[in-house]
Amino acid sequence: MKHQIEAIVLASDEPISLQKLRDLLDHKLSSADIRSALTELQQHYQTRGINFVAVAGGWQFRTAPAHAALVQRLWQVKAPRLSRSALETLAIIAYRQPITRAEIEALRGVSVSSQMLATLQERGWIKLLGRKDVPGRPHLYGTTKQFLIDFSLNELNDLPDSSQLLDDHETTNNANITSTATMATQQNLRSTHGQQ
Amino acid sequence: MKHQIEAIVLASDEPISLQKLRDLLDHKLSSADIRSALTELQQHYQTRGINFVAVAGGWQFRTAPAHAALVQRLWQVKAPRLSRSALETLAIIAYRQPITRAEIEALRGVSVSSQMLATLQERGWIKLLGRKDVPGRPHLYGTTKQFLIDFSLNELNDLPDSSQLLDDHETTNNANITSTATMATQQNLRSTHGQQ
Amino acid sequence: MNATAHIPFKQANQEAHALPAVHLDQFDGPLDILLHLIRSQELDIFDIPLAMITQQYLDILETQTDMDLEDSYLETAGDYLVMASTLMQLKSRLLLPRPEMDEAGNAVDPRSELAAQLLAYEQYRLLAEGLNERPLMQRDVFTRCVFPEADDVQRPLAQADLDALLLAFRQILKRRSGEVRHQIFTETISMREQMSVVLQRLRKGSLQLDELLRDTPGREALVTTVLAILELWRQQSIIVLQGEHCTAITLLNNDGNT
Repeated sequence: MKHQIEAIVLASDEPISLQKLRDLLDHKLSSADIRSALTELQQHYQTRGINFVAVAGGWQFRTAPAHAALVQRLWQVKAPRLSRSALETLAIIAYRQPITRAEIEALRGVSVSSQMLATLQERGWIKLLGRKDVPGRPHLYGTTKQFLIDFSLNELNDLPDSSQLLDDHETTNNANITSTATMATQQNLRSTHGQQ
Repeated sequence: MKHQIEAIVLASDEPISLQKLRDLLDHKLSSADIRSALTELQQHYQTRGINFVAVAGGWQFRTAPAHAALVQRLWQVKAPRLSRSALETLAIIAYRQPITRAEIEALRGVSVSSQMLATLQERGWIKLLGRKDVPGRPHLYGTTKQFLIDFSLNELNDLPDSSQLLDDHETTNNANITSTATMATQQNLRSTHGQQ
Repeated sequence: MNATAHIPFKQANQEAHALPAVHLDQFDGPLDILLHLIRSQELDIFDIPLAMITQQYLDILETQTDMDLEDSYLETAGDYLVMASTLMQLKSRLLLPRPEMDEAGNAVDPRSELAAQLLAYEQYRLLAEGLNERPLMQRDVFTRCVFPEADDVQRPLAQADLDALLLAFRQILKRRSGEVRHQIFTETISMREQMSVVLQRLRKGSLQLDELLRDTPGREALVTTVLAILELWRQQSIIVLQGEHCTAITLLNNDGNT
């Protein structure tokens, strides 16, 4: 079971709680069993380069504090990439704003953690735009100016056309039309925009 | 040093190469030292829930394949299924790159849809390497680093050796031509890879 | 239904094997069928009994014609027919009174090319299976996907990657419309047609983009419609208005009155 926990904790995109572990693992396992496995893991990794630690109501692998400088150096050379789930969430917000969390979840087909939204907010890429006028008055999310700056976009309309779904070689015979059309669009968009 | 490596490998988004490790660690360490530490780590994690594996010319922590079902449950996703035709196309590209669509079709005996190539491209497994210098200047396809990462390959040469298999069956009068062609292919593979 | 029950065996010395009925969509192309026929009857690939194989191959194709044809078959029907004619051509070449010679004056078996092609194909089929058995990311193995923080490490800022963002969005769209996508692909919707549909609908007055796209089924139709709108816009047949960022987009006929 210790090994199962290791695998789950590594793959998870947020700290994983005892409750979640119980749900995923065999239900016959008692909380006490799981808890003692967690303690064992914590001890095992205590002396290693990666630690198995309890944070924010769950468990996570983290680099050992002793190697902080080293990790910092790695990240200076290459900034970390966004996780896939963060990218998906950000993409939905960018293309479909203003949008509520429930709507994001419906599109992604999986739940979106508060931590993920907080991370994107902390990163300065998304913000609250207000509340939607439906029961429960959920928050509406949208992207920020910082998002445009960091992704080198002049305006939201510069986001790559999601209808580029038709892949370049799929439409050889349409290619000319498409590219002219796209150019026309961008010009039109700009001029429409300039008039505001 | 083993622990420093653990920390770096966990922190890195991508498999991290021996060279990168050397750059980050103390420069006085010899490659041989690092290599033996890597081997030790690989052995240490072999029997655990997370493995320390060599992929795409670097090192990475991954969940052990034995726990795949469990992690899928965590992510609430069904395992992606690859169609046989997609796999065949991918295998042909992997072994015969750089290769044109017409050449793939000749080997498979069936037309290869643009949609299929687009899907493989979207998954990040294949890419355009340029154009072949023949009439029509068709696109040349090859596999990517992502392909190595996703299929747990350290390098293209880790693919089961096909040239041997082919030579066994091929008729004697073709043998010379075939082996020259295969050698050329493998050289191409290597050089293509070096450029990545 | 047994596809092979009525095969006329032209070569009396060929032992008849009862082949289990097969359906075309179990196969991945004509080479796949031929290999199946050869391997399941334990025939020598360098000495293929062409008359028998050709007949069996045609029988398999024939069993499909009455059925509700699969889309995938229609797309590749040509490939299957090409193979049928290749087989028949080989058969006739074998019947020539004088064997074909190469430059060195050796007899050439017209079937050797086919045999080589089949072997190469079989090889790749095996390699594809081998590939499928490898630990595949997101199926068999997973890596971490959050930054592993440590107490003393300042959280690094993630890098912005526009391509990755677009790819992520495409994948979501694909995930959502994956089911519809397949059906739509068989009938290619022409952009011209879609352009007149759009104009037709705008004749009754302005429409919002969402309204226009709402009842467009499937990804292909959606994309075609969007392309049609762009083309109409480029030709200045319609006017496209957007009040503010991210608000509704309105489409109007550009007939001079509006």
